[in-house]
Amino acid sequence: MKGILKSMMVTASTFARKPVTREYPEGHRELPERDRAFPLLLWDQDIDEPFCTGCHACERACPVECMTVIMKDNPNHTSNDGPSKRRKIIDKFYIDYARCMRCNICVEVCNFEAIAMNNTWQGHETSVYDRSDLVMDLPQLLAQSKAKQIEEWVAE
Amino acid sequence: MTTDDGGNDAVEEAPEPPDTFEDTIWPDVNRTLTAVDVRPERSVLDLIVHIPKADVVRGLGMLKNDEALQFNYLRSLTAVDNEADGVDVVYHLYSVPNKFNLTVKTTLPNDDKVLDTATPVWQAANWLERETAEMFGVTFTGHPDPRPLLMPEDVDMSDTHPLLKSHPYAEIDILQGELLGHDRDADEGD
Amino acid sequence: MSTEIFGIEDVNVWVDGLIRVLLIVGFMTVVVMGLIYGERKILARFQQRLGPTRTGPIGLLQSVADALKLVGKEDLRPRNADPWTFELAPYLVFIPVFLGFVIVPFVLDWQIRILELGLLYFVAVSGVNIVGWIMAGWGSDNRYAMIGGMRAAAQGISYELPLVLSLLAVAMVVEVPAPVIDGAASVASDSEYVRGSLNLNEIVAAQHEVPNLVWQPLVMIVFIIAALAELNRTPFDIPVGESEVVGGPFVEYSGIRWSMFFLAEYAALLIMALVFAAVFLGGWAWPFGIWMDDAPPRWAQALAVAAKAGAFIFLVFWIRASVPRLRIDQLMSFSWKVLLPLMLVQVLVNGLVLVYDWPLIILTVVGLAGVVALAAIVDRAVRHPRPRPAVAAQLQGEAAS
Amino acid sequence: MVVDAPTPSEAGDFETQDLLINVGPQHPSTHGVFRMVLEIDGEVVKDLVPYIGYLHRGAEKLCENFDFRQGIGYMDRTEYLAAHNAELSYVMAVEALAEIEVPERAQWIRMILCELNRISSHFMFLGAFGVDVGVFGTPFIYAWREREAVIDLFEEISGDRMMYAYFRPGGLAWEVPVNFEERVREVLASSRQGVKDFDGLLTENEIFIARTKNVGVISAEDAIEIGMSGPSLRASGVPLDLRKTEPYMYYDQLEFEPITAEGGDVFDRYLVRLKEISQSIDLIEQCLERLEAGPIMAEKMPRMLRLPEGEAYMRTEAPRGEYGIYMVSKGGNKPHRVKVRSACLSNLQALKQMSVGQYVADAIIILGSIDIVLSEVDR
Repeated sequence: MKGILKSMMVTASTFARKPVTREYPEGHRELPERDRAFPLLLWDQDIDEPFCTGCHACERACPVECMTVIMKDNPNHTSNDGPSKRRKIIDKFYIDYARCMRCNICVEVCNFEAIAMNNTWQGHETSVYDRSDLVMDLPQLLAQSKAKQIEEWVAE
Repeated sequence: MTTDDGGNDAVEEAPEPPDTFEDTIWPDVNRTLTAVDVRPERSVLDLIVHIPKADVVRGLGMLKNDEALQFNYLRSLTAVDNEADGVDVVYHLYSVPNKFNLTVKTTLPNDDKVLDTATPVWQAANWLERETAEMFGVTFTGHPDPRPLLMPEDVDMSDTHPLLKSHPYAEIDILQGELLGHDRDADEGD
Repeated sequence: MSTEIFGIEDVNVWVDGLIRVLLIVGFMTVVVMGLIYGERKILARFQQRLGPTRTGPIGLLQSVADALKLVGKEDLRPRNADPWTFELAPYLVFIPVFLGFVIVPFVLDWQIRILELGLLYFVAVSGVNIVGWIMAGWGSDNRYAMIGGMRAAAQGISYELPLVLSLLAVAMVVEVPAPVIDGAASVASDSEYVRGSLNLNEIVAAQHEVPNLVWQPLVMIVFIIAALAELNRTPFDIPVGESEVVGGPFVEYSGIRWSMFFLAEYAALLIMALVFAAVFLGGWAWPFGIWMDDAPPRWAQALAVAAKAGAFIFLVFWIRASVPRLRIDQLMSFSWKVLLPLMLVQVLVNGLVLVYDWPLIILTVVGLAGVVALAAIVDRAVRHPRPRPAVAAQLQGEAAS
Repeated sequence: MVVDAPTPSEAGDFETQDLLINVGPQHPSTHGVFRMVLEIDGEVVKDLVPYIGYLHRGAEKLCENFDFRQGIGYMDRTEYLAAHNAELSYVMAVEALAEIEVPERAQWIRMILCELNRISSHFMFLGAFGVDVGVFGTPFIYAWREREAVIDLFEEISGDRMMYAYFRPGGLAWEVPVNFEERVREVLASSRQGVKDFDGLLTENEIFIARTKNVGVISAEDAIEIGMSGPSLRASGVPLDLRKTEPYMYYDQLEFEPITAEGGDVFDRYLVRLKEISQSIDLIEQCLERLEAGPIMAEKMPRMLRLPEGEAYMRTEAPRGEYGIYMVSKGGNKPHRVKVRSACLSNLQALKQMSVGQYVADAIIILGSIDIVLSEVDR
């Protein structure tokens, strides 16, 4: 009987404590800067074009083959009287978020710091009704960075 | 290398021409496996002993019951597909009282992947052998419960041995975007 | 024929009956919904959670939402289920619980019917729902359900005995005025007393000064234990044990039928709490000498009953949050080998008190000794666990070889 | 009550038959997609046939196609409740084969993270086990509370809550945050409170003791024979803790003794795990004292790691027992074969022996007491 009473005292003590519930949809916990949701592409605000040159490094390193990259000649390149030093630039970029396993390898292999893991809640809340809607195309991948909604964290 | 095996196991050192394995437990193992044709080999962590397939279970029993060794714990049992060189069945043994480690290997030719079961020696071999059998197509004769372990029960997959090198990876279609396909093989080995 | 309700004379008996039944059904449904909400909130706090917060302010409408969802669900019946047993079972669980409300004294002079044999009636009808449990378990054609139903039957029958004996122990020594007036018992103190009554109202009235829990501590504890078992509440939720038989007899039920089981479960909890308040805590009487000289006003009576029943219900929730589930063999042996002998001794002592007219303080002493004995027995059983049955050892030997 | 079933001749025309019940793969207490078929006589289990493989994803085959960095992410998924420990075996196998010297700071941080992961995993066990025994939700929420604190810390360090992918051959992926030590100490303080709560809630509870003592007993000899490891083995009295018997990283510099119990029953398995949480808290504090600034990655790591030919069976003490990686390399940037030695698979083999002859309710808590993670069993 003593042990049962002791158990009941423990539950009584938690009764008096503050609940630990986080009321999720209303209150978002502040995410740490290193938080990894899904990868997205970064926008070079100085030149107004993506950082990504479509070099396929991330595509090759991806363990689950969730990326598709196609490059093109950069119309903004200095040879075309543009401001950019990038000879090639990304044309099409698809990431299948449904297949991505968020391993961060694409970020690590990127030579141009053009890809980063989304560390905002927007990156986590990606529910859709159709699985194919999770295949993100280039504008979608760039949107957050273009709108300066993200402060990316990339390990040095 | 950060592991220290109490000085009992193989330690890396410069190979001297006739390796006597004096610093390992090989002398004890060799003494125990008197009537068995064995060959030692060093690996990074543990001593490897190669035993021919006909003697392997007998040898394992000797290793377990020997007073000085007492390999009473079967850590792991698996196989390695060496393609043309057949399939290696690998036993990782451990001696709880003596803290010895030993790897026992036996090679099965590709056309005769049959081996005696080690379940009489250690019960632990039961499920591990079932897994090895279905994954590599090795038949363990005398196994008390030769059903598949991880493979589906409702489909006959007795000819499918996924961990053999001849078994293909699942082909994943590159579905992203507008069903774009392109040559990835060129990227291999970068 | 005519009768009187709420001071209105000459009401047709049928109208009167209808009013009372509707009142009780309405009251019960509302209270049960509140109970479900309360349980979720209270359990949540015991577990440092918030509980329901989404529907309505602080989740107050959660039970309403649940009820609407359950009513709207499809009423499924497994193809192999026995149609009659399967579909009748909820009623057999549901109706006896409602019948129990007939005798509950909510306030001094109002209840559905004052029965001279109220307690007997209560234990009689509350035993019927075991049939419903077995029917649900058998009719579902599900093995979990069947195991659950069997467990429920075994448990219900075993714990009926301690429950009945505990109520009997109280009823046999309770002091009631000798001339029993029809209706509410008089609170007058100058009439002669006799001992023994099954009339709940008289039992409550007899506790005007000292509640029975003072005289009968062991009986009260045994009643709580047996009530938990009868209600299938932790630690005796073996028939419905989520982690073992995934809901027991209810596993195949859905929608409205399932909600009937649910409703019955909470209604049973409510009625058990009201009976507990009436039998052990003095019902509508106020403690510590408040309103000692005359009966408290009606609102105060209702408040007292609600508080006392609420305390019991809170205790049940608290226990649910704190203790694990017993095993079926431990449950059975606890009832038959511990509770039943203890209660028989208690009834014997009560009988002696009754026959020789000893002072009631003897009961308190014996009861406290019984509580100590109960704790000691439990402690000893824990320190010296029973060896496993021979059959089990043999089976294990076979498995090992 | 165990009553011998009447034989057909005694019972007239009736025959008795044992009841088969199918527990799982969808059952609240099978901790994932595990299935067992119980043959019961009344409430007594007469036979038990386990079925696994519902979560088999071919991790070993996939690893043969991954380079050594890609494989790490997959190791997380074989053991999702203690992913740091799973990664550890993998990267240590690679390091052993490639003969990479890992910097000191990286080792200490690895040890801290692995012990923290042990804490979170054991809390998870306590919660799930408490629910199996029948406390309605309370232990689960307590466990979740403490695990959440640990996981939040992991998220601050590695960026992910479960699939960390933080260890790399040669060290760590990146440096820990600046307030690392302070945060670890905060988490430890909270875990201490959690241990206290569990201790009060369950350890002395008479019903809990009645349910778990002398249930699912396995002797030390049988446990070794079956190949059990980890807390389940130590509960039978075998002090086999790889951190002590074959110290890896810097465990030989720490002061601790493997926690064992004598009975080998469900209660002991619970108690060993509860004590191991306290032990891990103590170990982490020792690690924090020895943690110094320094590099976190081995020098001269190539961009694409290639291993020489060879093989290594690297084993570490994960929360559930010995998590081993047997890696065979034939040169090149991909392993020839990766075998995951799962502690849960070996421990689960003992389930039948422990459960037969017990009651149905006992079989459930015995399964809970082994603390299986089905993703590790099936891989």
